[in-house]
Amino acid sequence: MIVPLDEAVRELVHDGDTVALEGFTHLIPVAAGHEIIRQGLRDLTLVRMTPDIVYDQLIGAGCARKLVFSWGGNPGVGSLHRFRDAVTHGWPVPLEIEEHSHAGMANRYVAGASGLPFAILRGYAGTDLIGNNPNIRTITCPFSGQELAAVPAINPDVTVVHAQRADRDGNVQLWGITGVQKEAALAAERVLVTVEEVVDALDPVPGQVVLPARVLDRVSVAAGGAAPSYAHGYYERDNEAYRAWDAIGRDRGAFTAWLAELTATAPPPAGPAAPEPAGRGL
Amino acid sequence: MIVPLDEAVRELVHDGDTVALEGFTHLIPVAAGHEIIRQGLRDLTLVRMTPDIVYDQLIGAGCARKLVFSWGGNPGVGSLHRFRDAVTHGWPVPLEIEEHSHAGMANRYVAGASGLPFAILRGYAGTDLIGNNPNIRTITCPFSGQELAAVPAINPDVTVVHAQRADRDGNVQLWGITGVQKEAALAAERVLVTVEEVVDALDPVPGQVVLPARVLDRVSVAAGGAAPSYAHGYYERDNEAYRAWDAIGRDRGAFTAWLAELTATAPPPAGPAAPEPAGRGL
Amino acid sequence: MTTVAWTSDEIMTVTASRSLCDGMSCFVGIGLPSTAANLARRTHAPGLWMIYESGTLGTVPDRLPLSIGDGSLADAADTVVPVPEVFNYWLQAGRIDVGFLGAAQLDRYANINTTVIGDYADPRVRLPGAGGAPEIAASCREVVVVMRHSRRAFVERVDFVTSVGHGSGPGDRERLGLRGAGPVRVITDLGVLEPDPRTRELVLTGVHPGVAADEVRAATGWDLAVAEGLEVTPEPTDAELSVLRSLTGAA
Amino acid sequence: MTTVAWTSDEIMTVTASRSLCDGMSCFVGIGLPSTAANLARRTHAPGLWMIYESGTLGTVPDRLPLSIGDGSLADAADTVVPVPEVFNYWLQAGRIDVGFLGAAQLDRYANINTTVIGDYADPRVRLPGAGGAPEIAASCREVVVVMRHSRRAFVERVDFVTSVGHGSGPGDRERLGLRGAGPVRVITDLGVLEPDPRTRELVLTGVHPGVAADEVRAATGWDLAVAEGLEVTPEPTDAELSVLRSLTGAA
Repeated sequence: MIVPLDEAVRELVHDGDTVALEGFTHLIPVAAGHEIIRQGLRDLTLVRMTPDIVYDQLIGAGCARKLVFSWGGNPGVGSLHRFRDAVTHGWPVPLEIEEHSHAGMANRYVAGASGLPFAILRGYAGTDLIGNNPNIRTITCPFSGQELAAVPAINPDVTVVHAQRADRDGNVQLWGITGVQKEAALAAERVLVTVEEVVDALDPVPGQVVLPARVLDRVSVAAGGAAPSYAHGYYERDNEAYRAWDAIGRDRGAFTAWLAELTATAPPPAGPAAPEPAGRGL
Repeated sequence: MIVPLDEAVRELVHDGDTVALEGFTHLIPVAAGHEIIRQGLRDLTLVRMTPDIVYDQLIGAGCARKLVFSWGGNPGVGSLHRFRDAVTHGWPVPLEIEEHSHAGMANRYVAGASGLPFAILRGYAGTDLIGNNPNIRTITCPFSGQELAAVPAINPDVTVVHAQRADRDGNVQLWGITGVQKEAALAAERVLVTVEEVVDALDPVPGQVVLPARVLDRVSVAAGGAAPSYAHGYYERDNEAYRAWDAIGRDRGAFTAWLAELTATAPPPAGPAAPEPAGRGL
Repeated sequence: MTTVAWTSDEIMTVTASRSLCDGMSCFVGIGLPSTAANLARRTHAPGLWMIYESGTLGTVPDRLPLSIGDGSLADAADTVVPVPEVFNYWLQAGRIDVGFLGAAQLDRYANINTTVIGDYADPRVRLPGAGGAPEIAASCREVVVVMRHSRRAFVERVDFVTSVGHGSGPGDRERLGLRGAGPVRVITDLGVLEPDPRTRELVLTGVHPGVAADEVRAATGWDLAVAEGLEVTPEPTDAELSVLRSLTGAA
Repeated sequence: MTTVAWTSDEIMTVTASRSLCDGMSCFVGIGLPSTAANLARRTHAPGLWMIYESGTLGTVPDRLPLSIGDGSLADAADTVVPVPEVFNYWLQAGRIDVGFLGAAQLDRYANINTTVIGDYADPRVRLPGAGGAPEIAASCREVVVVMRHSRRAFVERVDFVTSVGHGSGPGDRERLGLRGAGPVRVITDLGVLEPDPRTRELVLTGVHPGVAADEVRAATGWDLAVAEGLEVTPEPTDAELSVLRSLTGAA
């Protein structure tokens, strides 16, 4: 159950898979994303509500053939240049996109977690998203006659999330902004969770989400594995790294150098965190 | 915002209203139910997943013309005799019923809380519930062609729930088994919450649900107001009282005497609890 | 009937508990099913993962709960989730291995009635209703029913189908889109019934020690078939009985 | 233009903040809207109830968040809910008074584009996409748009309708089943535009001090109508400016 990250990625993620690395600004599974790049996976359909720089990196590294998303940007900074380059110039490989709103994506995960084939919402009406996405349809309420939007469930082959901690049985606990991680994990065929640390017991924490071990496949320790995003109670968001990514992502050469450096290095050890813990106050 | 219970019921609940007093074994708003009986409200449509003895009392007192529910019983003891008597003999007044499964009711509240006219689920297929309830229909998934059940949203005129505590602004906090109370409150036109106590600040508690004051209409202090059910961290379930209700509810005379006693007494003061607090360990 | 050191209710509960394997996830109804599940967890299935419909996942209660929402269930759970989640994210999503149900009436195709005896519009007896059972019966990988045997309870055709067992025979569950296997075993105070793999009709496959097949047939409201090679339930062990009695307080 | 003690961005943000009343619930986008909302809360609207789409309800951040999911938002919130709840239970349910949005392109009917400049299949510029905006624009009681004025941004017709403003005129929102009133005000670095109550077309109703109506018309990609009785925005007060600068770190 608890294995090194490179082993977990090798076991769970395969070329051609639909993979969701979820995280809503907080707890983004960056270390796992980097390991996917290192292992040279290809033809992935990447899913995420808010693809940010780790998705920019995966796309720039040529891992993805399709992106399913609702907002793709460098939060608080600007655009994702590797994403733009792939969409507008097909570099390094063409990137197909399927585009939703946040409400649509969130409900697609909810349907996936619920074993339903689709979800309904009040959404999309009048927008050009509809005409450009066959996965947005309308459905009529059998009671009131109202028209609503319908979107199909998302059931990724693999969902990857990052959490604060796991116990030795592989039960996982996360807290703070928990986004759509519970639904993304429950919707998936296989689930990999990276954690800051493994502890003897998961003392309850306000606002926690607990993912029981029985719905997870592998847990890997990746201390600092959400950086440059943050892990509530462990370390803070490295806003400077987000800003710094803009210059790297903007330039194919700079990106290629960044990529060469990433793939030349071994994955970080599972031991003590790379970034300094910034206080553990719950 | 924070007013005595009799005043809150007078302001929010009217004859003919659809009223949900929710609580899943835990935190049942018994004091509020008794106040509804005392005020002699009539023709209510009562909604609840698990109507238990306080609904038996409301039905026996003649407050209800209809019950919408999924499981009506005295948990761990047996049947609700006032409910049975109303359904089979129309005593004291006939009781119309609309009957669902738990999954159906839970999703009806979710739809109501979500501003959707209906909910979809895998449920009811092949059961006789369908033929006896026009509020269960089928709908076809526009993507997969699968047939699913559809049920209309529940949007009560008034939802009443009991919670552990509120702050002075009327923000409410409950924890332990939280059932479907959040959804029932968010689905309602008007919301009344009874609480064990009002505190200066709602210190976060693991597993809490917070209902912000802005979605509530009135908060009333009713210490011990969930007894004979329990309030996690305040007092335990009075299993003996559930067993004792069986004899009272079984007999019209015994029930009528119980009712006379209830309506002769003023509502309990908002001060210290009637039942002994059984430890506050969170 | 031979004199035994255990009651018919006890062997029913012990037999039911043996249906549960270590590590299974089990959606537990209150009453007999809850007693059997808690017994299993304290004997041969310490890793049994119990879910009660109040939202307590992976609970390990220190005593038998009187209701599905007792505080002891919440305190001892891996996590407590809201009721919509337990039905949508856990049950409907197909994550539960076995659903453990009771019934007021059960018919030859293991369809379950917990709604009314008699006519729905003018019932002779009004029962509590569906609760979580219709979707438990639909979505768990398999269902085990625990109930006492009588002609009133075991009927040719239930007065009301609250929860679908095998419908009216082969192919019905598939036609209805029910994804679990449905009732695989009915355990009573007399013996064990299982659906014939071909006809889906319940057949007597086991009797408890000291019970004759004819006794069971006499207590059944349809012409109950008896399996070749009828098994006799192994007696409850001392360990099973002592744990069971400590749970029920009948030591 | 006269020399002023504030920048055009500052008067835009101050004017936007004045759109928010004390006690309102506000769904806040990151960037200019977030700055304006936090300014309002620290000046005339201390009871402003801010929701960010990351699930932080009623948050009172001690500094401007860089993203919608900063830890400071969670720490300071009345409660944090999962993302599906913020969209379903709060936004879709119609509980939000005002949605505060930015835009890359906006047209004469206040339709919003944050998806692509150029053709969708072969875009000139790929933008971040929809995020929460389509449903914010649909479901909030009203919408306020904050964006800088330019002919590139204020166009006759948006290249892509990411979020519906007033569609193609009167009755469109109702036909589409959109329940909020839609954009009631567009606040720029030059002035304020509001939909004509009859035609739903955006009209210039206010200019910031020192800005002429013709300047605004020149920066607008359609033949912008000017309201009779054009207002001039009251200058930012010292208090507003000092709070704004303490927020943005430009003191």
